[in-house]
Amino acid sequence: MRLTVFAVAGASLAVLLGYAVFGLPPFGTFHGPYTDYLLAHAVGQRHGTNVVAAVTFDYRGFDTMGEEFILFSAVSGVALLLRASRDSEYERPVDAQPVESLTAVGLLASPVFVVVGLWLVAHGPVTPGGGFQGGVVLAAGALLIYIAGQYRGFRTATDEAVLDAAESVGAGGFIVVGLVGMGLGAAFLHNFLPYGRIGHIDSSGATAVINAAVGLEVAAAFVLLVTEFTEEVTSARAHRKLRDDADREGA
Amino acid sequence: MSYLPYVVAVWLLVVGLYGVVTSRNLVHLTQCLAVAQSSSYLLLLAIGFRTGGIAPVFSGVSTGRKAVDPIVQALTLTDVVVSVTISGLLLAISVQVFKRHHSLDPAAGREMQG
Amino acid sequence: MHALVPLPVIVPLAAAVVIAGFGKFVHSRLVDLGAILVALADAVITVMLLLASLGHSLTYWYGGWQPVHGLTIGIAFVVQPFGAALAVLASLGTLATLIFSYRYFEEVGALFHMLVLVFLGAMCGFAMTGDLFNLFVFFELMSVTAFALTAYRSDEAAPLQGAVNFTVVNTVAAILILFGMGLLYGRTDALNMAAIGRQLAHVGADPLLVMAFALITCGYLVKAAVVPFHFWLADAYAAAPAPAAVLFAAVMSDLGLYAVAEIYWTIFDGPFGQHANLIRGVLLTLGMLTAMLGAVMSVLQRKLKRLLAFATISHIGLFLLGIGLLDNVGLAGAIVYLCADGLVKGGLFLGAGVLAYRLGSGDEFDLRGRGSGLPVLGTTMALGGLALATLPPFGTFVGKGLIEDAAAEAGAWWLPWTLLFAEVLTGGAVLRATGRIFLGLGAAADPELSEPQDDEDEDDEPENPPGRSATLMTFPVVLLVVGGLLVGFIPHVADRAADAAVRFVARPTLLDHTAAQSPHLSTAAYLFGAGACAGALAFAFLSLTRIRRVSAARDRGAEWLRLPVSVLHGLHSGHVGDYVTWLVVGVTSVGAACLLGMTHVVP
Amino acid sequence: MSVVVAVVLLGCAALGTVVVLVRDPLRQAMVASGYGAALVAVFVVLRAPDVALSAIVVVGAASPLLTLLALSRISLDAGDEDDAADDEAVG
Repeated sequence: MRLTVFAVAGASLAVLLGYAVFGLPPFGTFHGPYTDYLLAHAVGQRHGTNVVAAVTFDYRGFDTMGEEFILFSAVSGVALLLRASRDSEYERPVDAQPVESLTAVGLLASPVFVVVGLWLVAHGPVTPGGGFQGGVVLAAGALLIYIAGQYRGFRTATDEAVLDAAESVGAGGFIVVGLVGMGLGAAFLHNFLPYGRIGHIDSSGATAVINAAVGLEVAAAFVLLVTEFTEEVTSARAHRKLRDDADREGA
Repeated sequence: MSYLPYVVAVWLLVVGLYGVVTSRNLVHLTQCLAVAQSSSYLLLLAIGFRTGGIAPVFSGVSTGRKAVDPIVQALTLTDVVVSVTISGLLLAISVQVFKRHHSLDPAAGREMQG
Repeated sequence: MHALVPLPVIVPLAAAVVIAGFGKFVHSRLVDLGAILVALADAVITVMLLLASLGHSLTYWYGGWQPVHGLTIGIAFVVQPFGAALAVLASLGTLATLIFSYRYFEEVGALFHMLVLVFLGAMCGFAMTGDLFNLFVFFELMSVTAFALTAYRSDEAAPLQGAVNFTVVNTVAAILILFGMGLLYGRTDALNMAAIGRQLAHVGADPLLVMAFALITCGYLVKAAVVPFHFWLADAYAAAPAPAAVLFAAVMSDLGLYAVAEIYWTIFDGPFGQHANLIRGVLLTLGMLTAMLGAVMSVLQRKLKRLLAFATISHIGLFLLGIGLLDNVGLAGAIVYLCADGLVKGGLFLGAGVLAYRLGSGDEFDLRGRGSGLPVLGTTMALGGLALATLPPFGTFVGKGLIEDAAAEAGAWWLPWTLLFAEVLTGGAVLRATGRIFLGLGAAADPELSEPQDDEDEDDEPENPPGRSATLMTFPVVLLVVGGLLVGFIPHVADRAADAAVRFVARPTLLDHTAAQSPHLSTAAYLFGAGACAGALAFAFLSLTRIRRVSAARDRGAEWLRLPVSVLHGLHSGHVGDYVTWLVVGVTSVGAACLLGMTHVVP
Repeated sequence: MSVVVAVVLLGCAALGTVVVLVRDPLRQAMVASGYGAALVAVFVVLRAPDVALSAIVVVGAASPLLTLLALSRISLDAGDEDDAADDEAVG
């Protein structure tokens, strides 16, 4: 029943939309004043060579602030869902035994990821990449230590309180940059720092600061996200092991 | 032919929705939803593409060069982040649903009826 | 004054960040109080913005990116009275929620406060932004926060199912909105709504614009929970903890409708202007279906929160009828009605929360007669029921009167009767529940209402821990209901709303800026208002009476309704696949109806 | 439009379809990272390096990782259910 209704409605939707997209400019021929203006003036106005970053963090920076808070809320939601039930059910997870070869690989690879992540964050205004992409890579660097099996080390490095605080500082940093602009008598998110030489990482004023804040927020958010899920798995596994042991003793 | 990218976007949207509608497993449903969402990346980027244009990054390139639209790319970046956060939330909810229901089938949620 | 514009968004977001990062290091009382203060500050700021915007709209460019030679390059907030009024509503609702939940969520610390504050910021941003993509961003921020709040009490099955349906359906809606926005952007290369409207002002309708309209409008109608996009709402609202449900019911649904009105008038009024009759037909049809279906479903519920959820849907239909007249008086009426009604419904949801908290149940029959110790709450909820039935001369009545005025103008004779039908049933359902709970009237069981569901589900709020004063919890209930009633006594509220509506309708082009004729509430409006209240009371009496003759006739009538009722219940299956299917059916129907109606569009 | 663009787009459409049609979530997660790679290819030919980078880190890595973690948590629960629930579990 549901399938039949959907087959009809979905096919009609496809036809209607197919009809509608033929009203778009043919692929490859798009042009318009907004696009032309930004391509012509963004580099001159903001001294960063990556126009996408200029749009993301400057012209339409307010959207990005909303986006950071979407991530922020979602991570809190995940934490809320998973922490609340876990804390009551299980005790802290038992450490897994590290496998030495994995440990070595993880420990060697981790700094590489951290360096690449930092590079991406720092060069966001200039070349492709930026706070979001770099932040996820940074998170991967932190998580590699986990994969290496250094669970205890990882836990101290990613204590929930520290991560929460890091996430807040990141998201808050965005707001602080915006408020400084306001404090100087201009609009919220006004770009108040001096611009550097075109093409350098310090070139586009406050954009670089916002980039760093986003990088911090995203890195913390993704580490939190993954650890919440991992914790779920390890604590359930530990719980199960304890129960199996108890069963065996009982038998 | 010059409308192919848009048609592909429409196709992905409808296929993703088909998956959502027929899914019998919440984790599967989450991934179908991501496919439907990816149709909007494709639509936006295809709209902003300009034949012969370079990426809107002018490091080492004269700013006079023809480039593709940077705005749709910024919008798509936001869209990608939204998509992954929704996936994360739905997966967390799925884990909890399984803990309570011992099933991931959306049809198991009958106590909502009425 | 301009510097205040971003603050209703920034202040709660900043507070949320502080609470999330450092809330666990301070005493929880401090977090409670801090959050309440932030909501209070937001209420003050938004009221100031509302007053300031009465004269002329305030435009604020983020990052200082003013338009260059008329080309918009940044993101703007455009504050005009309707948006500001919704932001006030959001702030007041949040304030009441936070007072209500003072010490409500001891165990989970600061996360609840953090999410509520982000939600407040998102609602204010949604109400004030003038940018199409920014609207989408705040839509998503609202959604994500609301998903988390719905799943808040994750130890039970029902909330999770509600959260799944809510998340999936709203995410599909977001995808459709984005798709529609992509189509518009491809046509205009603009994201500022006024700029898009200016570009399209003098072009005719074509399939791209029609589908963009269908996708974006239906997407926001999902948020508003208009039939057939409404299925998720009852599941989510009934499942969410009472303090969160208040925010959803009082503001979030209304914001969805507001977005539809804003997008129609700013963007599509130009190209679709000559097809206004067609658009009117589509919107009025949806509104009427929503009003009637929601009303019937609400009567059939025995769970208070579910009853109120369907009443919310029904009233959303009423507001859509006001907006769908595509006339400034109807629009003004819808906004006044929506603000007053939002406050009242918020109060009722909180009332249900108090009952669940004090008496451990949200079921009308479980609670029969057990509310006798809470006379203030009972009186307030009865008043709320009458307010839903538009008791003259209070807030809901004023708004509804304006809609009827506009309907008479447009020759829609059936519209006041639809309003009456929905108000009698929703008001009557609330009065019935109130009578049963607080006065112990009526039968102890009724097979016609939705079956008692297997053991514990959505209604068990935290078990009644002694020591929490009912006074503190009842206070926000009274605050909201009385506030909703008082909306009618704001000086010149009808005239001001009508003025604002004229500006709202003319915003993008600033053409045909006619002065608003002063709307008046006719005698017929008073009769309809009084009739609705009398009808609601009669309905409650009829459902509760134990006079043999009457109740026998009632039961015979119920017999006849059994089949349609079971069909209705069957449609609300709780299966997310069904809900998404209905969504697609709705979008396709709206798109196809508009395309076929604008025949010259089809080659 | 060049042949490269067409091929990449059609590949993307095909893989997206496969993601939906594969009903087992675990196998689906693997196909989904393949789909992620196809998306990255599309972004590259559409001259969107920023989006391509974030697609690599999100669609290619973060999403599948979260999915796998959720699935392994769920399969642990399924194991706890004494056998009977197993078939109901992930399938």
